[in-house]
Amino acid sequence: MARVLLFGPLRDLAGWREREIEAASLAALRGFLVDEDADLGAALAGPGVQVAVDQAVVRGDVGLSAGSEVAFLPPMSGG
Amino acid sequence: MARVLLFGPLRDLAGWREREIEAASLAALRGFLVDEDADLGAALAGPGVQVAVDQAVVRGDVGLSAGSEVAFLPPMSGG
Amino acid sequence: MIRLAEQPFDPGALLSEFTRGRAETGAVATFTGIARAERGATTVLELEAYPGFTEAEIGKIADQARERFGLHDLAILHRVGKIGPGEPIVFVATAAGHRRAAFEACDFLMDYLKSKAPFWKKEHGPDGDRWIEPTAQDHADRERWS
Amino acid sequence: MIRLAEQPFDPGALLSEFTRGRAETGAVATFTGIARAERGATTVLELEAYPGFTEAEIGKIADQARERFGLHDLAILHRVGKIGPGEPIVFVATAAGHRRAAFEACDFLMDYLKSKAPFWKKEHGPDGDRWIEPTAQDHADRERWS
Repeated sequence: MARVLLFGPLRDLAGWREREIEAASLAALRGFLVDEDADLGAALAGPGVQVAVDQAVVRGDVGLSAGSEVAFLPPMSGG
Repeated sequence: MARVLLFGPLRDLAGWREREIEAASLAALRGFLVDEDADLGAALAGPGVQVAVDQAVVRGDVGLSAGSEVAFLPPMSGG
Repeated sequence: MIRLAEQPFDPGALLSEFTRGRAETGAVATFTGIARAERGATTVLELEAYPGFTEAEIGKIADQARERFGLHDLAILHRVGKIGPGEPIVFVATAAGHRRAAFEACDFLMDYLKSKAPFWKKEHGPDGDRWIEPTAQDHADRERWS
Repeated sequence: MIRLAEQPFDPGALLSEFTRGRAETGAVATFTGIARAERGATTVLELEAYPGFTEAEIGKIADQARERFGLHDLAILHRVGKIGPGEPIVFVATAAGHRRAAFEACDFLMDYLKSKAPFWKKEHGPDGDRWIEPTAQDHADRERWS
């Protein structure tokens, strides 16, 4: 089970902020989310959205293990 | 009697900081001081030394009245 | 010190602590950003961070600032959550031998914090809520350092 | 607020007071100058002002800064007398709508205070006393604004 976190406008779009989702890889997780909510799935793949796994930004696909934390980070606004 | 104030290095050179001196004009005051202490007199006329009468910087000669405050201001160092 | 704060804070208390006991630091610059009321247009600002990640990302820029400007020390405190008009949002302090370095480092850190730091910002105004992005000015300010 | 202080002061207390109750000010910048120990080279700094005249001259530059940078407010506190290593010498705070104006005004005021304000400065060091003048850097900093 990965712990999935959404930030900023993604959270409002999805209607949730944090969920536990079973997925062996980031690609599998994206697939699960796009099947469930096409709008959210598109937004997660949108321009400027970064993904952090265990608080480190990753590119492309990576494997997930039990207890991985996956955060979708929309463009940052600064403080 | 004018109240005469010296600041910064002028004070160290003269050995005093404040005195009451009888003088009808700034020129008369300078004359009195140069007669008394030629080194001080020269320093008061030195480059960058400004004179304030009643806290306003003046140029050239001005008349002094009883209770005038005359300050000799060597080049300012900033804080 | 790099920290997120859920509650209002007093920038003066942070400056007192930051200046105390410095004998070789000639210069301390600070910046405090305050939520503007905009004459009623914005009632509440809401700032979201990613705890842990946000401090770590700010820490990377702080390390750049230390090196680039030869800082003796720095402190950054950033509010998160709901912030009312007049409340401080961010405090940055920089300590250096001389004032040019302290000023420039503080300016540099603020330009980063305002344009690129991992925060998401929402305004709750009289006409509803909206997410806000850095302004063109924020980006232009940030570009000065590259 | 433009004031000379005979006694040590806490810059944080001044900042607390300065930031309190601001709803339209987005930005407060401060600078605190601290007497450096210079690893024992300077034991005590002595600053002389001309009370009344010094505040009035600083006030003229403060008015320039208000106008030039559109400041909402400013505060300047300057120590006089004997100042030990680690003690604050000067505190400047500027309040503006946005940060660029607050930073630039603070920087401008410090350049004036360090190079041209009516103070006379003496160092009491291990090798005796000496009067000091602004450095070439101080003059160069000041020239940036003309």
